[in-house]
Amino acid sequence: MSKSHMLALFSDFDQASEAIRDLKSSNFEGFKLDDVTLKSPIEHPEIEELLGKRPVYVRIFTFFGALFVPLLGFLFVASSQATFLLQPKGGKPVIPLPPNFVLTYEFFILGGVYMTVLGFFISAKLPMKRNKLYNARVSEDQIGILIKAEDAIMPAIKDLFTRHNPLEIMGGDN
Amino acid sequence: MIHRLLATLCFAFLFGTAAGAEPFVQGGPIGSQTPDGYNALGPVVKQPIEFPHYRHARDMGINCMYCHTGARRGYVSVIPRIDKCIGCHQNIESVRNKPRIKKLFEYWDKKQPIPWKKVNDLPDYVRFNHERHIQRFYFRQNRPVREVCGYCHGDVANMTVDRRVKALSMGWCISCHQKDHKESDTNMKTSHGPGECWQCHK
Amino acid sequence: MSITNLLNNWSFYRQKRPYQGQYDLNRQYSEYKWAMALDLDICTGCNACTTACYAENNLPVVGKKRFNQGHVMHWIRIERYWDENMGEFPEQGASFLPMMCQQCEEAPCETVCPVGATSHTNDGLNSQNYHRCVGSRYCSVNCPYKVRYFNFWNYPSTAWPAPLPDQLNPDVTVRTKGIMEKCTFCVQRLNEAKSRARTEYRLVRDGEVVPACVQACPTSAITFGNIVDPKSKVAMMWKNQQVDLYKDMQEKDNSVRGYRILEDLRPFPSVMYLERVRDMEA
Amino acid sequence: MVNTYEETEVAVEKRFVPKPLDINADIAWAKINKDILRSLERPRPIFWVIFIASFALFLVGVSCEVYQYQTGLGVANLNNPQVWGLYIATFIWWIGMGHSGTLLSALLHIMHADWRKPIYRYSEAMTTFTLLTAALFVLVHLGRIWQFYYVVAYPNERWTWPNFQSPLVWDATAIGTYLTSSLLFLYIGMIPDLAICRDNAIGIRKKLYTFMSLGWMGTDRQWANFRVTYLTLACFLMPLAVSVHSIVSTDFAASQQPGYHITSFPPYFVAGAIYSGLAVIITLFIVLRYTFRFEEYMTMPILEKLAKLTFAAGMVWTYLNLIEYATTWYGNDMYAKQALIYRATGPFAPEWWMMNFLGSVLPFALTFKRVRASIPVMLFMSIFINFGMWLERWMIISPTLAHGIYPWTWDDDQWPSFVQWGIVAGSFGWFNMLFMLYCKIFPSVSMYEVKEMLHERRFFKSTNVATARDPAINPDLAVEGGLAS
Repeated sequence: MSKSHMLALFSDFDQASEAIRDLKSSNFEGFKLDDVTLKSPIEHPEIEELLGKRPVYVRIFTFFGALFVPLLGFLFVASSQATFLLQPKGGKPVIPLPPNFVLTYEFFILGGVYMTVLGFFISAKLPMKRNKLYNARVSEDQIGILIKAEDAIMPAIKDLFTRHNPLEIMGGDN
Repeated sequence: MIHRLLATLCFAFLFGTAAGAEPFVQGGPIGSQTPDGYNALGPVVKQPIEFPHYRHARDMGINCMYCHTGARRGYVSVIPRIDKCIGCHQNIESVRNKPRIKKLFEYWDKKQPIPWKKVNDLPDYVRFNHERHIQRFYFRQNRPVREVCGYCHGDVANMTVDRRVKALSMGWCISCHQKDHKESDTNMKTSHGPGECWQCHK
Repeated sequence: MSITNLLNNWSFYRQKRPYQGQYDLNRQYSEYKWAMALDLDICTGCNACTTACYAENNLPVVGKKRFNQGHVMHWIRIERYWDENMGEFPEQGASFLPMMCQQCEEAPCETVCPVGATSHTNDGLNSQNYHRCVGSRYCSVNCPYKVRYFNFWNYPSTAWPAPLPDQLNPDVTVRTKGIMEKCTFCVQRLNEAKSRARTEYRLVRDGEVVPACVQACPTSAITFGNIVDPKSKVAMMWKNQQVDLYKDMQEKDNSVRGYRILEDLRPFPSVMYLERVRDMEA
Repeated sequence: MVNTYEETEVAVEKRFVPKPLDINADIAWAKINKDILRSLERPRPIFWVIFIASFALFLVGVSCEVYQYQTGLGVANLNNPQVWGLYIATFIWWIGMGHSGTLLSALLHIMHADWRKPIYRYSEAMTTFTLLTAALFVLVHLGRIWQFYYVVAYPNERWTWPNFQSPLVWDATAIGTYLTSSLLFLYIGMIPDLAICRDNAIGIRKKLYTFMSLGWMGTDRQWANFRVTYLTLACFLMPLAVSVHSIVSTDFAASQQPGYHITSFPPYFVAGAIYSGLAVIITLFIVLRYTFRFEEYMTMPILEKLAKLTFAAGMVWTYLNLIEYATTWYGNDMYAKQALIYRATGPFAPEWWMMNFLGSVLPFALTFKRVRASIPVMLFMSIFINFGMWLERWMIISPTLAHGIYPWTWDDDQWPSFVQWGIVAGSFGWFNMLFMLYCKIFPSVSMYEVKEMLHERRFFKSTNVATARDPAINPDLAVEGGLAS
């Protein structure tokens, strides 16, 4: 049983969400809701009601970045102060806490930001190769629904999409 | 996969920097040399006379400070004057006809100093105090002279023309200054070298 | 490993220095604390100290134009003040104040240097490391005495024409453009004396070593020495004048003349000045 | 009764000043793409005028810097008490300007203020480039620029580290953090737009955008991650921006110099930063609006909101300024009081009073709607305010250094030489050049967010507009409606 992809383009979000709702209620065999991807020019958080919540792991990275990087940063600053020979400065101890806390704070932001971005790339799987079923209109004003399903049910899905007046249907022929 | 690797690398870098905040120290085995004359040990210096250190220090067992007299009493260890060489060599007839000795006597006859070149040359803003090191490690701790001098100058007793063998970089100096050394062979008290800028930098 | 080093010696690294009585022979922390006492009553403002400093420390002579621009490099300068309401010129009442780096114990310049070019030595000197300096000039901003001098020009190329480089002191670096410099209490002399004394298993004797300005002063207005040694001349002067290294705004008898400049900012300078005595009724 | 959108518009237009049109809700999304992508291709000719003028200025700055590098800092006519001069003053000015980009972008994003959407992109770019410019000044003012890496903390063979106690090192850390973070913030927010550019570009630009958009396809998973990331970054950048300028202010507040050693400096600097930054956002708003034909996106209501925000920031700054004077005046610090009197009455008095006028009095003009509605007036206002804020930084640096604690070192007659002025001018060239290049290469108006804004407004209109526009609920409308009928 081989699987293939199909992309249907709709002129607006309401049409697309109707199509997805239809798809959801028609219970095809060998087809999971996870295989439906919405491609849109802007963000549509309301799609989560239909497709279910998709896991976002970015915050975990942020948490660990914001927790451990400042700790390591403090250790880094303090240990390098301790190795920089014995350099007493104008009435301050070799490891003074207020400046180190200032630097720790900067490390906190640094860790938070960097790990968030790293988490974003990992979690959103960027950079990725665009698959062939991508239409530039998706970045303009149209909504695409990309589904992955078994070849056997592909015509039925195509019929379903056709009922919702798509602008174009790509793929799903083989 | 590549993402996971990236994340690991980031953590490893941060932790590595924090944990091992100790810089690297240059230096390597004695005698290795690259074709261009440079390697980790410093350049090969072409001297007017290829002075055979091995003959004097190893074969004859002459103390370094017999010629480098400044080492125990001042900042500079001193390269000996030509009369020091002649003082011995005019009485050693057996090597009188060797080419290097002939060269030496040519300088002597012309009344010219030998234009030795500096091998262990520090930047102008650094002053290495030979006296303190010799006094402490040679006179107080009674270590063998080849060990004391050789710590920085390498195994000169096995060289012909001297070559720089240690990095002589600031980090290399400090790596030793931060270790605890015994104050003398009888006293068990230890202390480490000074860490102030003005001890070496002028 | 630096982290083990950090954890093992944590309390040592957290120790604020200088602490009360750090320079005390019994505490065995440091054998030397160089200090000065400068009697303004003896000072005649003859500028010999400045000249000696120029010769000893390779200071460039900048010329009139650059002096007016404020680019002068005198490590020790003679400040001249006129008394108010003291009449016309000859009777105007000039007083002089030789000003050099005060080698503060809690030096404001040290904490702000981004690269750590200036820091404290165990002898209580405020060290300035020329080749570490990047020239941010923050130390000069933070110095209340403004005794740090910045090399605004590339003096080595102009200040010493052809035969003059031969008279430069080889023990002192010739500073290039873009770095900060200041009085060092002639540290090259101090280091040599200390090394010599150490070889002979003793401490530096009082008067054995003095900076160039002290040596050149024709009236002996400046006294220099090690105040860790209670018998040294300078320590006795500090004691007699009731000036304590670790105190600011100390209570004193009316008869003493000793004070330190800008003591209330709490930099704890190592130079004590003795007030000038004026016959006000005359 | 008035309860439709169009009729309200008519009613408002009859007022004293015509109500300017906001972004048209019916603008087609494809047109947004077209309009903004057009800005990457063929801006108005003035673009080239600005670009070439900036480049010329930049060359002036470079030649001054080369001269100074060769000769020493003496040519800048800095001297012993006057060690910092215009370099540090302009450094603070540039670095302060950056903060408003972050404020506008991050804070307003957190607070869901949708009017930020057409203008936040270029503000963020402004932040990035002002930080780059500011970082240049740090280097320029160093005596030994070629040794600047001594300030960087990295394991090296000298076994030396920077002095972490120094506020300058905190500066370096904070600016480094801010620069990289705001660059990432800018880039992450730009990815969907880069995908649009990729889909429409050809040639070498296509390669660039393809590389930079990282294969963005606008899938729901990507969008979900994107939303979380962008919000998280915004949350980190807000406190960062505040911390950066506070740390810059500790360069002064942590020193002993009277006139620098003031506890209220951190909030004062932050307020001044936001103030001057908003003014420069207005300037760039007007320039971009004309140069790249963004009239439909950078609309007058947005300018008006910016002007109001500027006024608010200006008042905060004025208050903190007055508080600084008051605490200095009533405090017992003799030196600081003397320094304040010197600033107000000494040789720097004209600049000082001009600074107070431009910074505190001039913004009151912004309370007039007629001022806010006029583009040329706003252009001049924003430039004058920024000039006032630049004077403020100079007045912090120079008079204070000229009048320290120790009277013997007082120095009144220091005036920056042409080298200093040339480098300051060069920094403008450098910034404008980079900024104009950015706007030519990358979309300076966020396409996807404008679409989002329209989407939300359309949604709002279809559901809530009836109640929002109901005169029974909104009394303002009732009055205007009465006028209309």
